[in-house]
This record gives sequence, structure tokens and C-alpha cells, in this order.
Amino acid sequence: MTYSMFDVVFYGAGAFSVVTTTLAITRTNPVYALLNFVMSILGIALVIFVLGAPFAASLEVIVYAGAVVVLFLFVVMMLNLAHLKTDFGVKRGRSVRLAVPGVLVISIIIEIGIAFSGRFGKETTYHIIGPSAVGRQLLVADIIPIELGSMLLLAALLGAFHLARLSPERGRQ
Amino acid sequence: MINLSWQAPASLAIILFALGLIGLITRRNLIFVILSIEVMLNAVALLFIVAGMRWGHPDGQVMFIFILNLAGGELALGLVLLLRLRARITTLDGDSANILRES
Amino acid sequence: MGNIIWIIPAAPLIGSILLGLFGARWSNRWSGFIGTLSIVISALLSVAIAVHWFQDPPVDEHMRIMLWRWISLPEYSSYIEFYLDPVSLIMMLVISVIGLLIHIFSTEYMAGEAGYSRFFAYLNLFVASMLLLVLANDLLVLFVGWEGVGVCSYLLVGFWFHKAANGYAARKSFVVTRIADVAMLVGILLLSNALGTVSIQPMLAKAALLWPHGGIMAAAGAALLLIGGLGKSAQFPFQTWLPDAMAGPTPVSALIHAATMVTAGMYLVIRLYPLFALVPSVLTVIAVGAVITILTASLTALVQRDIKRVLAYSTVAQIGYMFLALGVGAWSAAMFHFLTHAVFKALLFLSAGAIAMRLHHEQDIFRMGGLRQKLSVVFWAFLIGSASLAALPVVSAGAFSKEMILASLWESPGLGKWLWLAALFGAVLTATYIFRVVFLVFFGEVKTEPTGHYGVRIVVPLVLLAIAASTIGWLEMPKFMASSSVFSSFLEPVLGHPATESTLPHWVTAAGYIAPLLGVVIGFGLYRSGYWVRTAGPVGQGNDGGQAERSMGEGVRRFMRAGFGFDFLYDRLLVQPFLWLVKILRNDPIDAIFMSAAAAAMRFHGALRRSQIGQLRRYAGMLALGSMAVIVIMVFA
Amino acid sequence: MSVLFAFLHALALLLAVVTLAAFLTWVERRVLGFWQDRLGPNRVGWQGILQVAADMIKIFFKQDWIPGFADKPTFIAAPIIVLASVLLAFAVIPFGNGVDIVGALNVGLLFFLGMTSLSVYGVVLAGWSSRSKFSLLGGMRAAAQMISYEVFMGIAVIGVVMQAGSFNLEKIVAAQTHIWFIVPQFFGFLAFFIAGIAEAHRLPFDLPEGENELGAGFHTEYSSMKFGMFFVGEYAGIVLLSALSVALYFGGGHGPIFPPIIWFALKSSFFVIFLILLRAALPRPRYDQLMSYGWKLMFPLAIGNLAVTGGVMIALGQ
Repeated sequence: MTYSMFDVVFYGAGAFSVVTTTLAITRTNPVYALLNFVMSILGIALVIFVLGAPFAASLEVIVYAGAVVVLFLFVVMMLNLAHLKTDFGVKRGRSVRLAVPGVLVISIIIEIGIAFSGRFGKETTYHIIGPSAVGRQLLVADIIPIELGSMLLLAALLGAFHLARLSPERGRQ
Repeated sequence: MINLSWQAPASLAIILFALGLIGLITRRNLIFVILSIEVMLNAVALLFIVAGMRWGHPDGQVMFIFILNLAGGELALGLVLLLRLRARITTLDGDSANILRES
Repeated sequence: MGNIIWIIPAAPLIGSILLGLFGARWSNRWSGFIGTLSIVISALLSVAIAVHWFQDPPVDEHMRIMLWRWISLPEYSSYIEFYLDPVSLIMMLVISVIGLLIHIFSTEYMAGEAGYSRFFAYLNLFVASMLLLVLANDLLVLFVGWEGVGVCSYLLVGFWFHKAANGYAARKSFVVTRIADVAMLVGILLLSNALGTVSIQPMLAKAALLWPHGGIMAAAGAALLLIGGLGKSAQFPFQTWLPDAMAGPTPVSALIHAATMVTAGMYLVIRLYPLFALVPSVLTVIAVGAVITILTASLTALVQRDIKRVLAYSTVAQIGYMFLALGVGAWSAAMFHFLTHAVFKALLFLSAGAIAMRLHHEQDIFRMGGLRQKLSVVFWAFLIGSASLAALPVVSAGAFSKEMILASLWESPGLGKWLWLAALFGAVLTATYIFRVVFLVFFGEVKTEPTGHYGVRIVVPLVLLAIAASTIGWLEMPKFMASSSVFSSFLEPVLGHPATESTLPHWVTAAGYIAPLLGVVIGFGLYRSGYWVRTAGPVGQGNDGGQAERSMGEGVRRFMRAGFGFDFLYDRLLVQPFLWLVKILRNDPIDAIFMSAAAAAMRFHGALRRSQIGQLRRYAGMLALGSMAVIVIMVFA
Repeated sequence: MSVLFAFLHALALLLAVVTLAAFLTWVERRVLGFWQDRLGPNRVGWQGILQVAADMIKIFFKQDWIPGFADKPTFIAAPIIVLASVLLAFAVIPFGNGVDIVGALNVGLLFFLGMTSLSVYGVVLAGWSSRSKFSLLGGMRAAAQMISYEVFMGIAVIGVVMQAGSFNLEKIVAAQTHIWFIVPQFFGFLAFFIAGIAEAHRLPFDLPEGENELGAGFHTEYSSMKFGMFFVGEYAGIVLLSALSVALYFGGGHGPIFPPIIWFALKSSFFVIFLILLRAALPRPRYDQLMSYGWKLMFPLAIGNLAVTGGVMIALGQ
């Protein structure tokens, strides 16, 4: 079995994103966690690119890394949590409390593994799906979901705006 | 050319999802809760890409776009709530944000 | 001429709407003017139609005018249609003319009362409804008018609604008559179902054609309609509402509860007499019930203190006479008695109102006295009215109509003689109780000093009615006097020729004339001996004999004073069980079943709520567990 | 072999861009001096051209001092991110004559947008890791400004993408054989260029640095070569913006007589000079003015441009 360059890139980027994600969820400093998350996103973007979805990969970088996480970082900086080292959330009965999510997660992985194994075949019809194909699917076949998505965003916008304005505490502080 | 089967990236997505779930369950800090949710969303998005690759259909990427949409909206609201919560309880410990309880 | 019939009920209706909408903003003078004007229009048109009728009777002796189709169903239609024949013409004349006089009286009587325009709005609406009732050619339309007058009666009895007792009286009159009306509605539906129409003339023709004499369907329909009529006319066993209805203003009592509305039951029976003629058993029931009504009401009237209650019971008794006539098939006698009764009872009520007006609304006859000189106009009016009510021979209208009823009773087969005897006894009682009032109120020493004076609007109606009360009886006189039969020949096309009088013995006629005189003599004798004053009973309604001696006679009197205990009986038989049922159902035993389900849900909710602890991570864990379960089910099941 | 060649090719281009950016520091000072009626650096070499070399020597040999209160790994990573993201973006620029790295990338324009959005991290992290108030304020300003302006930058270039039918920059250049997109996409170009200035935080939109308010903004605490990287990154950003404007709106290398690369260089130089002229000519707005300008004027303009473009294209049946 030979490995092509794509395989190498995939496994490298995949391992990279797994490692950075692990780091992201275990950091105590939110900024480091976010940086690791950005790394993970870049790794995933690479994976997506390798999987033949350059458009999605670009969006992953532009939207996720470039807007979503920047916003996140912005809020963290605004909260000025630089020195707020947060603990892991587990104090008493550490082993027991870690065991619960551990068991949960492992059983889910096993379940999904069983569910996936032996299904959907092994062969892959690999070809690159460029932006125009996606665009056609998106704007012709899925025009109603697009509208629903835009309404979702509008609702989120209004909700965020309202929640940010509504400030009963401001008078007291 | 490429001889990557779909199982490997799918497994990657599942691992990332599991990591996000662990983070969601174990972390107290609400920033990390939101972060974990984003990780999970991201993993699901990746899984859709994998499905799109498996069947060679753009629908996978379409779903990816919808998930981005959802993640954006979710994050905006989540962060605003985070700010409000911070103003109210002066900590970001999710466990102490249970003052809705009656007794 | 017939085309303008619709204006007659429409004018008071429009007047009522105008008063209802704008009356509150108008001055009292203007309200009274509008309210009276609308009736003037009706009355003038009625008189014009009547005059025209006499000069040139229409073909087939009736007029019919169809306004529009009301209900249109595949197999059933109902029309807003007016039907005028001699019977309804007389009703219409009485209603509009007496209504006009009472309106004129009211404009002065009600002066200074709060709600002046409201009063006239109600009164106009009443007249409109009543005219609709008598003119309707369709039982459904008639029923609309029927309920309309019921509503107006309720509104006017409770006119001074600030007092709880008035509200109670209004509710009582409303509820009692509604109970009867339900039966009537059932009867109408039954007829419409059985005959396919409730348009009166075709319906009667069909009934006579389809149903055998004494058939069960005819009996059921007639009985159900009769119950409605008994309720409206305050006959046994529905008579209890009318005395309480005297809580309303006196002109209302005169118009509604004496002259017009309470005779609606009689009118219904006459209007549908072919149907009733089919079932002699129902007629017998009418007659027997009427006798019971006459005797109980007359005896009750004998011991009342309140002048208006005396008149109310007398009304019940007089309508009983009409029903008695109906019960023996003397339709035109009933109509004639209706006519005379309407005149003299309106006169009596207006006189009573005029007395009360001058005596600070005093209605207790034992606190009056010696008003003969002080209120001479009213004295003469009341005296003429009383004579007419007592049926004093020759000088009064009532004598001729009552004589006609007595004659037809004597002639009727079966129970006829017994009915005659009871009616004769009732006539004695009538004369006794009304002259008791006359003597107590107008003779003896003055107990309450009258104040103020009468305006022209009081005097004119009284005078006109008094003249009518003494002369209207000459329309129909027995053969041995003048042999005038204008009235019955006028009604003949509708009601048929009255029974012949050839077989009537002279002593029967004489007894009919002597009985009232005997009653007057008894009344005077007991007045002179002071018996009336001694047995006056306690002040007020007289329902409890607190400090009076517990003798046997007093007990009987107390029983009579309370209207033979019908109120008590109904209270125990109907009201108390109902209240008891309500008390049981107050906490809704059926509902408890559902409430227990709700309570269980609440407890379950309380238990579930404990899991809502606000721990985000636990929620997430639960979510993950749930997802796991779903995957297990989807994948492995 | 080809891998090695490609690597050398990329390295050469990289060096060229970096050198060009360094050279621009001298050009800007000289040109500004000329416009502001003063001399500028003119002592080292002919017309002071060696001033670039002198600055480099100085910057390399200054003490590389990291403040004790700073967050060290991030502090070091920030300038690298800035420079790297800008330089990576050059990979998709089609200079003409085959002088590019992946100019034919099918999502080339998106790659550029992604890299510019990544460069935000450098600025934000620099501001945060310095742990000083001026720096933090500068970083946060940069974050908000760049997110805001990137939105309508992306929307503005979609007009070009619609007309060219591709995200591929080479195809976009090829589509301008007959008419430059500046003509049909004039408003798109306005929005794009203004957003580009804000993205590169050049004057007049240099609020993240804002010398008179924030010291030097996000790079207040930086010294030596780390500062140099920001410095070079900024000038590389100017070159990038100019090059992209040319590629998207001014026909790329199209032009008579000269080979495409010469035309590309000439057109880019024009924009570089124009950007320097802007610095000399325009005052700096207030921060809230900047934001409302972006969201309330440029954003609707870009959307309107997009709508009109789409409508006209449908009407013309393209």
C-alpha cells in the first residue's frame, strides 16, 4: 500500500487537529484554548481541502477562523480573563466524575463505530467538488433552506442586539 | 492519486466530536462550554463533508454551510449571554449560574 | 289601507331605538314627546284602519301584508307577515289607544324620575313588541313579539333596579314566564315539525284536515302552547309572578300587567281556537284551571293591604274569567271581556297611581281614607272602574261582558253548571274585595293628607277611560235590554256565531246581576262593622303574622294573604331542590376527576422539576445519554 | 525535482516581495517628504536608497527585548502570524508570465480572504500578549475593525466573481481581456479598496496603531526584528492590496507592448503610490466614525452593488 501526498497531508493534518483540539479543551487559559482551537480549525480546513471540498475549506478558514473565533477572542479579551485561570471543573471524587464522561464518550464512539462499520461500502467516488457545483446546489435546490438560514441569522442578530442592549444592572453598578 | 477511504476522515470527525463532548461535560467555565460546542459543531460539519465526499455530492458542503450559519448565530447569542452572565454573577462558572432554581 | 299596517308596530320601535340611542342626551320633555308621538302615530293609524274597516270591510274579512322572507330552508319557510282580522284589529286598537292614554299619563306621572327617557324607550319597545305579537301571521314571529314583551316586562318591573326587591320581582316574573315559554317553544317546534308550517292560517287548516278530533298530536300541541299562554297570562299554576311584578311603576302595571300583555295568553288561544277546538280535554283543563285561578286570586285579593296587589290579584282573576270563557268555547265572550277589562283595569291602575302620586307613594289602603272629597276626580274614576270590575248592572261595561261569560257557562254541557256556580261566587267575591278598597280608601276619616295637584295629562286619560268603562259595554247587550250585538257580529267572521241564548232561564240572568250587588252589600257591611280594619294584618306584605293573635281565622287569613302559599310551595318544590343541587354541584364532583388528573400532573411535574437543577454539564451528559439511546435504537433495533 | 523547483520558485518570490516591502519603507518616506515639502531620508547612498539596508542592519542588531509581563509564546508568535499570513496570500496572485505560485487555485480569491482574516490574529494576539492597556485597546480595535471590514470586502469582490464566473484569479484576469472590471464594478472596487485599506490598517484607517492616542497601538511593546516583522508585514500588505486591486479590477497584466508582468508591476506601483498619497492627504477618523462608516455606508453599498450586478446579469441573460 502506497501513500500519496494527500494521504500524508490528511493524516498529518488530522493528527494535528486532534492534538490541538485536545489542548484546546484542556487549557486553563481561554486565549490559549482559542488559539489551539484556531490551529485545529486550520488543520480541519486542510483535511477538508484534501477531501475534495476547497470551497468548504476556504469557508472554514474565512468564517470559522476569521470571524467566529476572532469574535470569541474579542469577547474573551473584553472580559479581560487573561489571569482568570479556571480549574478543570472537577474537585471532589475526581476519578468518579471523570469516569462518567469517559464511559459516555467511549460508548458513543463504539456505538458509532459499530453503526458505521460494514455500511456504506468502502469505495469512494473521489472528485473535487468546486464552488460552482456547491453554489448551484445551494442556490437552486436549497433556496428555501437558504432563506430559513438567513432568518436564523436575522433572529440571532436581533437577539444579540436586544440582549446586549437590555441592561437592568447598569443602573445599579 | 488518492486512495483515502471515507472511514478515516469519518473517524477523525468522531474523535473530534468525542473530544468536544468531553469538554462540554467536564469543563465548568462557560467559555470552554461554548468552545466545546463549537468543536462539536465543527466535527459534525466535517462529517458532512466526508459524506459529501463519499457520495461525490455537493449536498455535504451545503450542509457544511448551514452548520456554519448555525454556528455563527449560536456563537453570537452565546457570547452575549456570556457577557450578561458575567455582569450578573461575576464569574463564568456554569455551575453557579443556577439561580433560576426555586430552592 | 292594509299596506300601512307595518307602520303601526314600526313607529314605537323606531321611537324606542331613538330614545335608547339619544334619550340620555335629550331633555325629559323631548323624550316624553318622542315616546308619546310614536304611539300617537300607531293609535291614529289603528283608528283609521278600524274606521275604514267598518265602512268597507275587506274581502274575506282580513288583510295580509308580507314584508319579507325571514327563514328559508328547503322544506320550511318563515315570513315576516302581518295579518289583520277583526280579532287582531280589536287587540291592536286596545293596545294602541290604551297605550297612548297610558303614555300620556306617564309623561306626568314619571316626571322627575331618573331614567325618564329609559322608561319611555322600554314602554315604546313594549308597545312595538305587543303589536308585533298581535299582528303576526306566523307563530315564530309571534314568538318574537312574545319574548319581546317578556323582556320589556322584565326591564320595566325592574325599572327601579336600585332596590334589591324590585330586581328580585323582575327576575321572578322573567323566570316564571320563561319556564312557560320553553313549553311554548317546544309546542311551536312540534307544530312546525308535524305540519311543516307555523304560518297560522295554513297551519290551522292543515291541523283541522290532518288531525282527528281529540287526537294526541293536537292535544300535545295545544297543551304546550297553552302552558305558554298560562305563563304569560299569570294563570294557575303560574300566577305567582304577577303580584310581585307590581314593583314596577304604576303605568307599567296598568299597561303591561293589566291591559295588554297578560292577555296575550288568551289571545294565543283565540288565535289558534280551531286547534283547541279539536281537543275538548284541553278545554276542560283550561276551564278547571280558570276556576281555581278565579277563586284563589279573588280570596287572596280580599285580604291584601296593598292597593296594587289587590288590583293585581283581581287581574289574575279577571283573566281567569276570560280563560273560563275560552274553556267553554265562548270565544267572543272572552274577547269582549278582554276589551272591557282592558279599559276598566287600566282605569283602576291609573287611578291607583294617581292616588299614590298625591300620597307620597303610599299604597297601603289602611293608611288611606276619606279621599272622596280631596281627590274627587280620582274617586269618580276609581268608582266607575270598580263598578265595572264588580260588574254592577247596566252602569258598567264589565256587567255585560261578565254576563255573557256566565250565560255561556250555563249553556255549556258537562261541567257547565258547576263552572257557572263557581264563577258566580267569584263575582260576589270580586265585588266584595274591590268595594272593600273603595270604602277603605275614599270613606271614613283622612289618614294621609294628599299634597300637590293633578295636571291635565293625568286627568284626561282618567276621564276618557272612565267614560269608556261605563259605556263600552253597550256594544253588546243582552237581548232583553237593547239587543245590541255589534261586537259579536263584528267578530263573527272569525270566531263564529255565539251560542244562542234562547234557553237561558231568567233566574240565571238575574243571579248574574244580583251577585255583584250582594258583594257590594257584604263589603259595605263588613266595612261598617270594622271587620276589614280588625283583620288588616301586619304592615307590609303580610306574609308573617308576627304579633297577631294565633286564632284559626287569622291563620286562614295569613294563608290567603300569602296567595294560598303558592310561593312557599314553589320555593320548597322547585327552588330549594335546585339550590340544593347547586350546592352539591358547586364543587363540581365531575370536575374533581379532571382536577385530580391535573393534580397528578402537578405532582409529577414537581418530581420532574427536581431534575432541573441548573447544572449545565449534567444536562449535557443527559443529552449525550439520550443520543446514545437513540443511536442504539436506530442502529441495533 | 519539480518539488524542489517549486520550492525555489516560491522562495524567490517570497524574497522579492519582502525586499520590495522593505524598499517601500524608503519610498514612502521619500515620497511623503516630497509631498510634505521636506527632504526625507537622502543621506545613505544615492538619494538615500541605502537607507533600507541601514535600517535593516539597525533593526537586526537592536536588543530583542521581551517585556517581563508579556505572555511570551504568544508575544513571539504574533508578528510571525502577521507576516506569514500576508506573504501566504501572495501565493495566489497572478503576476503574469507564469510568475506565481498557485495562481490557478480554484478558490484563489477565497484563499486570499482567508489569509487576510488570519492576519487579524497576529494583531489581536500582539495586543493581548503585550499585557499593556494601549496594546490591548489597539488589538481590540483591530479585531472589530477587521471583522467588520472583511464582511463587505468579501461581498464587494463577489461582484467580480459573478462576472468572471470563478474564484480563480487567473480566470478573473483572463475575463478582463475586453474590459476591465473597474468599469462595471466601480462601486465594488470602491468598497473593496476601502476595505483593503482598513484590513491593512493603513492610514487613514490605522486606528489599531493610532500613534496620538495609543502610543503605537498593538505593537507598542515590540522592538527589534519582531517590530520589523510587523513593519514589513504592513508594507507587504500594501503591495498585496495593490496587486490584488490590479488583478481584480484593472485587468492584471493586460496591456499593450509590454509583457504582462511589466504592466502588472506598473499598475501595482500606481496603487502603492496612491496609498502613500492617501496617507499624506487624509486625516484619521474617530473610531465610532470608522465603524459606522463601514456598517452603515460601505456595507449597504457593497450589497447594493451585488444586487445591481446580479440584476443586470439576469437582464442581459449571461
